Amino acid sequence: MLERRSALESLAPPTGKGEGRPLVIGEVRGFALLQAAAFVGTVAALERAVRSALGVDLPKRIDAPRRANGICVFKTGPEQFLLVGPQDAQVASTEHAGLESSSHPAPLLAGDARLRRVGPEPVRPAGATEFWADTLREVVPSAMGSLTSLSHGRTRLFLEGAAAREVLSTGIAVDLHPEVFRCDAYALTGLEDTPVLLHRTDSQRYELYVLRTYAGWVWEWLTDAALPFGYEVVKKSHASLIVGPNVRA
Amino acid sequence: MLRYSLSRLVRHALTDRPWSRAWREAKPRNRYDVVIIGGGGHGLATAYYLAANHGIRRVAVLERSYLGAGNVGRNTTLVRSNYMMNGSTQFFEFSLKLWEGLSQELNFNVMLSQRGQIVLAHSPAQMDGLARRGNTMLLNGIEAELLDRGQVQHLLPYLDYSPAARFPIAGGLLQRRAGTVRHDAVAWGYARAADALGVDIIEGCEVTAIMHDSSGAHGVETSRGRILADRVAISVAGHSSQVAAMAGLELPIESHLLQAFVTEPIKPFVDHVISFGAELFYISQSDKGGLVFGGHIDGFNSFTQRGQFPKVEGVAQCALALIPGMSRLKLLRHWAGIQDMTPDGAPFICRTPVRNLYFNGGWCYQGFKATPAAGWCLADTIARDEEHPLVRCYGLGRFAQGGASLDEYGHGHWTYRH
Amino acid sequence: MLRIECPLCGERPYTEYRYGGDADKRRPMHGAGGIEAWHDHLFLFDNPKGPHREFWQHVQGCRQWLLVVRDTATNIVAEVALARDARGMDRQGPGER
Amino acid sequence: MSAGSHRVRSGGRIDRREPRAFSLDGRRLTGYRGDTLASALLAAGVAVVGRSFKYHRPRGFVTAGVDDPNGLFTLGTGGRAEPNAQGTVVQLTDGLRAASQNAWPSVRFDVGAINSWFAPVLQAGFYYKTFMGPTRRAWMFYERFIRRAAGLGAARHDPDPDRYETRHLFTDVLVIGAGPAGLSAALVAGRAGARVLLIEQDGLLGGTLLSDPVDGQTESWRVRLEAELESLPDVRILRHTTALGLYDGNTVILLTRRDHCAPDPVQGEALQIVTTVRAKTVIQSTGAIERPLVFPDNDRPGVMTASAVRTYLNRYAVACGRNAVVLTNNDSAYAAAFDLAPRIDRVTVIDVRRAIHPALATQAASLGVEVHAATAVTGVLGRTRVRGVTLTPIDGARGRSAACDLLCMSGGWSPLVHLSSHGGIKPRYQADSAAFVPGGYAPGHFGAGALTGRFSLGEAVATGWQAGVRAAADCGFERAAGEAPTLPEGAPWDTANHRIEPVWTLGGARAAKAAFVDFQNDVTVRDLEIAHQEGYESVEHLKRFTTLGMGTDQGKTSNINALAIMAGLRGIELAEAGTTTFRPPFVPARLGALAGRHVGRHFRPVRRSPLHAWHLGHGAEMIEAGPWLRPWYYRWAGQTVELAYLEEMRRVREAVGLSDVSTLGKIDVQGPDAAEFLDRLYVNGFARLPVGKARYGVMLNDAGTIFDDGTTTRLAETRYFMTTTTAGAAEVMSWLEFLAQTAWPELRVHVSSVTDEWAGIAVAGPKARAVLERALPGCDVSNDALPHMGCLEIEWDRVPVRLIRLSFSGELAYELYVPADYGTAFWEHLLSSGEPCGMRPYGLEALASLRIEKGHIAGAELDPRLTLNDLGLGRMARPEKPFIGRELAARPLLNVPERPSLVGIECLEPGPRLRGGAILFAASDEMKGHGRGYVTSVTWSPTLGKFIALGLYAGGLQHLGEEIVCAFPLYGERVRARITSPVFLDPKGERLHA
Repeated sequence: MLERRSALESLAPPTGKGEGRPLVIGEVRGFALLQAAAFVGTVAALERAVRSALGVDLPKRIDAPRRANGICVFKTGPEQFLLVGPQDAQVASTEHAGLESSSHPAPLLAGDARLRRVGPEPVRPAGATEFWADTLREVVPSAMGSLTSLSHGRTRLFLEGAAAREVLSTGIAVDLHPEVFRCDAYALTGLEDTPVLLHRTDSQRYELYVLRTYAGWVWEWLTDAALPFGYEVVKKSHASLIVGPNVRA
Repeated sequence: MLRYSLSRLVRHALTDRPWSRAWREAKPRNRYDVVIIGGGGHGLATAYYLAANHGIRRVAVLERSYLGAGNVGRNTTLVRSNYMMNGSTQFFEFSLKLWEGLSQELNFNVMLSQRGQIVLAHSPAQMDGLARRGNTMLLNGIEAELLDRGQVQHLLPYLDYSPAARFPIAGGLLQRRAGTVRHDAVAWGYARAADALGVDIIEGCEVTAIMHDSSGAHGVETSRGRILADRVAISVAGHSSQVAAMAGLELPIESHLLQAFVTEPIKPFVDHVISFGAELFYISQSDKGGLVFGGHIDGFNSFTQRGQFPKVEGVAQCALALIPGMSRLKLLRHWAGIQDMTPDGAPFICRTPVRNLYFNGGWCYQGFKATPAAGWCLADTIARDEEHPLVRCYGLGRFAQGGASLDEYGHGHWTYRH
Repeated sequence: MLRIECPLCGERPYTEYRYGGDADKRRPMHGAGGIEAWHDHLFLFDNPKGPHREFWQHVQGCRQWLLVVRDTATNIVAEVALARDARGMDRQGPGER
Repeated sequence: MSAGSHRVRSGGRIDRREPRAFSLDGRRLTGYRGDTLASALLAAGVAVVGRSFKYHRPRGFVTAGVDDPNGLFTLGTGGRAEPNAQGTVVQLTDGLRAASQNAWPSVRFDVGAINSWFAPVLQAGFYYKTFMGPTRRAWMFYERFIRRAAGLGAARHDPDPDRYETRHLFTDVLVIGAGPAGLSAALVAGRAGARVLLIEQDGLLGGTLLSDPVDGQTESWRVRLEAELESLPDVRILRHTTALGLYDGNTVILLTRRDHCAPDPVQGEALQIVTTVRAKTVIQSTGAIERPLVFPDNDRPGVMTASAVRTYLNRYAVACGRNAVVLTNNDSAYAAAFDLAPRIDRVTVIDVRRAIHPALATQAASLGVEVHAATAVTGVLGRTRVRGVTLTPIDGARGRSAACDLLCMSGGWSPLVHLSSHGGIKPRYQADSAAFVPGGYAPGHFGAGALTGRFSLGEAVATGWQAGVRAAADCGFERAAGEAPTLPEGAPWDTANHRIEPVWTLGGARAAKAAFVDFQNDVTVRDLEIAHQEGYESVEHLKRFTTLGMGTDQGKTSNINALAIMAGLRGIELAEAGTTTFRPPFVPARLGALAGRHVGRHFRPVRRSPLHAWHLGHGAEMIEAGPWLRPWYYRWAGQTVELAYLEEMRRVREAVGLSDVSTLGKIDVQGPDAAEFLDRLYVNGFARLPVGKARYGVMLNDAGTIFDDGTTTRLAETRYFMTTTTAGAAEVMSWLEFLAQTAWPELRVHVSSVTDEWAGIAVAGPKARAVLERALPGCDVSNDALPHMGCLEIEWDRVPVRLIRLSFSGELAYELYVPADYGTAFWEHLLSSGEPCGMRPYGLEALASLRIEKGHIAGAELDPRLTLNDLGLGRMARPEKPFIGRELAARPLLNVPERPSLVGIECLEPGPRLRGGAILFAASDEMKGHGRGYVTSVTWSPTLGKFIALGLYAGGLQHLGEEIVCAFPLYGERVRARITSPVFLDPKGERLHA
């Protein structure tokens, strides 16, 4: 199988374990992102579909995500949602195999078993490989809304430690006072001209979803901002992550 | 008019003899041949050329505030003629030629400093763009030189040529005759010279209505009473829409804010006018020693004359991207002017659908450098009731016909992108 | 600094938004209107010194286009709505301009 | 007091146990921790610290704060040298190196002082009246000398090693200024539970209280409040922090300064921090500054404001003289007189008022201070230092001289109305305190303390308390805050308006030439008179004509005096004259601080393709392309771009190459109405595009001119995959959203940017199919299965791949899109599969040149000044199908046949080359004017063996085959060329259909 590479691979080698540092910075890997959007009149239908397929509700406002069954849902537009869930590797293989056989009628192409023809209009268009995302695809017809995989399009960073808030305030024009931007709050905002989703996952821990092609720049920028506080880069291979303060893993 | 000269200056200094007013404090009369709304650089220049070129001396310039309160006293004082679109090339070169004799013409030192302007390019494509501009200039009799990176470095060794430069300098286009002019002196010089020819300059006189009917414009109502006029000209860039609306006209103009900046005075530091190419940014040093610079408009319609701080930061960042050594210098003041923006970045000097009503506006970033030519051409247009050949391209109706042929930088039809 | 309250994301500095210009003139129906209608829509501006209806897009947030009523003399924002919901903020009824 | 030292033995807020060694112009001096550079110099007896701007008159410190016009120094050396640093605000640090400015060879003996001989000629506006001859370019000659003479400090071009930071803060209540009013306000708001941000320009809290004796009665109050404020959890205090300006949306910009050279940039420490504060409410307790009086030779070193002298005495333990005259028109200066009296030899008060309050007289008598009422100082003796004054009774009797070595003056107090003025509120003249005060406050703003034109301590505390209560309540905090802290009984001079009797000039017209109004810019009363004579009398004209208030101090001490003097000349009330507009920043702010960390590589964000690291590791020379960094060329093909791109092109034409096209904008268009949406958007139709097919499309803007182009593929009935140009991607995305959300909300369509999701790789060349057959064995990529403009969605090794056959180069070519994380691995997979075919990567230069050979338009031709017809694409539009821009594209001047339109140009000469930006003429034309067109894109064509170009030419292909001239007068070149079809290569498209 082809190797997945992070946008930060060449930029962010881990430097330590980060214990006791005022600031730990790193990248969260091993998650999948799916954008689900309804049309003006089909939000309720999409909500039902998401609930039936994944057992999670859609948030009503852009303030705190909803989560269940390992899926975390952010609202990102009036009828648009971002679903964060695990990557395939973390899903039981039997389940996955079961799904493959039942929902991928497209014939394998001759020659190489690794090659499979998909599209133009089979159940599963290319672009997502996640089991849970496929589950959703089956119940969201195009008249109800659209699904777009963004698993590769966002890089997920975290900052953790006493200095995290101060570092973020150098680039983010959102009030991060702990009473205002409470645990599990998130905001769609800008970090120095680049759009980000900022999520406070714990009292001193923040995650940033940044556009992949800007991730390197954001990384350089954040670590530069962190310089006066001292920081360590740590490696989190995959996300234990869909956790929030109220559902600690 | 009392002639200014060194000997006069010395005589006054030695004898304490009082100077006379630079222009009279005129009271509005009932009727004029021409009333010009707006006592900025353009309005005053128009009045001067009406009197000087056409012998039309029964002219009033009406200024709501103090003379030169608008953009003539708020700009970054640059003059140049590096235009490439057919029409603008000729017009702005004509203006630069007028600048070159203006101090003598007005007997007022406007301090034209032809120190040269370098427009920088940061990519091969931008170099091609500068080449087209420079070639066009040369083919129209305007000097221009295309510089490669090494030549720019030789001329301006203090720019950022380091590997850390985010947008490395590829080269530049030099116009040696471009430079700066002391902005306030332009308003005062034209006012004094026009006044000497009999023009009434009336400050503190706000126009509240333009008297007009189907036969055309007949005068104005003002805060100081009704003034009749055979011809009325609007020259109020920044507030063009408001004044034109008094004659029932809707214009292809939106008002935007442009900020300008000056540092503390320092000894000579930048000897040219330099324009960054990665973003809109331009800088020169005033004779007093302050570095004067500016950038893009704030970006949304505004009449507040108060700039937004992110633009201040952005402009400071451009300054340092261009000249890293400016980091230690201190910003002394920043201010803003209201600027007419148009769908092609080019101005209007023309008759209007209302007879005997003439319009000058829509200057975007280039009103100051156009001052002499705008005054000259508007005066001519008023006097002959027909557009001067140099401004035939600057009509109000051009967007219904085609448009875009004056768009110097290809920004498209959005006023706020020019 | 000008701040605009996004109906979905809350108050943010204007730098998170993209300005979309005058929203006063109703856009002619797609495929309808001739040169004159489109010319007036695209090239003529009321350009008021006062309340101005204008578009802004929250590009660094929810990417929604907003219809904002802002006083150009004071920069005070009186109203903000999602542009698609903004019919009630129309100064004129449909098709009058 | 030791010899040569003006330091008082005890008292002050300096720490005598911590000496600080510093130098001025190489002279080694010592001060103490807690000193400013100014107080340390005064303590050392340094009187002359600078030379004035125009006349080079010797000058000393006038004030003890940010308003000082004279004491400017260059601090530090090399890259950390800072010109024009204000000695009164520079904290003394060990090893500080200061140099005086604008003087040669030294400030004590300055050759430039010769200017003062010509002072009468160098009057206001003299340069407008002369330097106009003998030639038209005469000014260019004189200007050199003027420029060298002007300017204050000299700046260096070296990069700045220091680091700066910017940040955002939010608060309920922002209190600006921690004097008695600000401390009270912050305390009550903090007690009420509000989030409070208290900022203070000084390193210590207390404002004017810091100028009281440290053993005085106010000190315990100050200390108690500071302690309680520190204890409140939601009160944040920023010291050394100045409010630079007030902006829209209750935004206040703060500048926090650290000591010169102290922070270590390598450790990431910032020298200065700019903070953007969003405050729900703002309490302006900015205080007031003391005005000098205007009288002949009032600029001599040793003439200082009374409050400054008191500050130097009580705070810094420096006695600025032994024999002081205190000149005043109000009560406040008595504070200085009374504090000085016990510490120096002699104090005399010269009060211009006729009546002196008995309490003052009594205290003066008890302290042995002589008071002369109804008397003025009308002259100063001494040049580099005050030696005496001329005292003249107000009623006109003859004057007499009196010896002194210090003259303290007080012309009253000017509230610092800057912040409210920044918000557009004009100051209002309050006659009874002879002060301009804020003309009002914006909603959520409150004034307190001396800013309100009420100067007593009691009122400061009361108004501060009140403002704090109201501000907290505005934010929803109404918790009872206890009692207002009470202050000790006020001193007799501590009155609300100081019983001021304003007087704007002393000494009469006779001596106006040396009565300075603006010290830094050398503006005298005489200059104001000239301005008045010539009619430059409105406040703005006055400022601009005389340069009054335009110095680094921005006229803090001079504006009101000048306005009052001008009002007097004009015979109008000061209230009627008004003030000039106060502009931010309140104090000069380093550009470095304003730029923050956006310098060097961090100037603007960088966008990197998923393949970026691979390119760097494999010899790519990168080039900036908007925000992106893209491979320009690869070193495998040559060491310079000129060599490499040709080699890369050859590889594509003869074998196969691959190139990173990840930067293209990619948009996922989905929904039942996606087809209709695209049909409206593009000039050409997309509704009937079959599933599995791609089509090239062009978009116009509303004005009917070119907007963007790209290829859009139909993946399903209701789903399209759109690509845009790299440069236009963001704009197109916003435009699509605009249309979907505002113009056509009835369409059920979603657009989402997937630019970041997919890596894009182009494989081009005659052997491209062979490469794919090897890379994707089993995938049928034959002409039948995947014809030109066909699309396959496949999975390779469980990685989804979008395989679209399309060609920018004109060769048989494919674009492959894979999820970005897989981009590098898939690129490597392709490369290794292509190795036997000789496949190598090619960069942007080759990409751009290949497309020129094929006549494909790109950046230089995608110009909103051009139309569809101009680019020869008119046939793409079907007039019966409405599309964006259709109506205005029909405007008459956009459709005249002689418009310049796209042509190919081939060079007819063997030696010279074609160049981008050349102007085109017909062979018979005179070479002048704007020509018939211009060259947009040029390349050497290795295929054709000559220079070829694309360009716009009047009449376009009507002139096919005609000879033209490409003029490039910048290099003195005229090159013969011929108009050809823009498609130089394979016009029938046999290669790409191969």
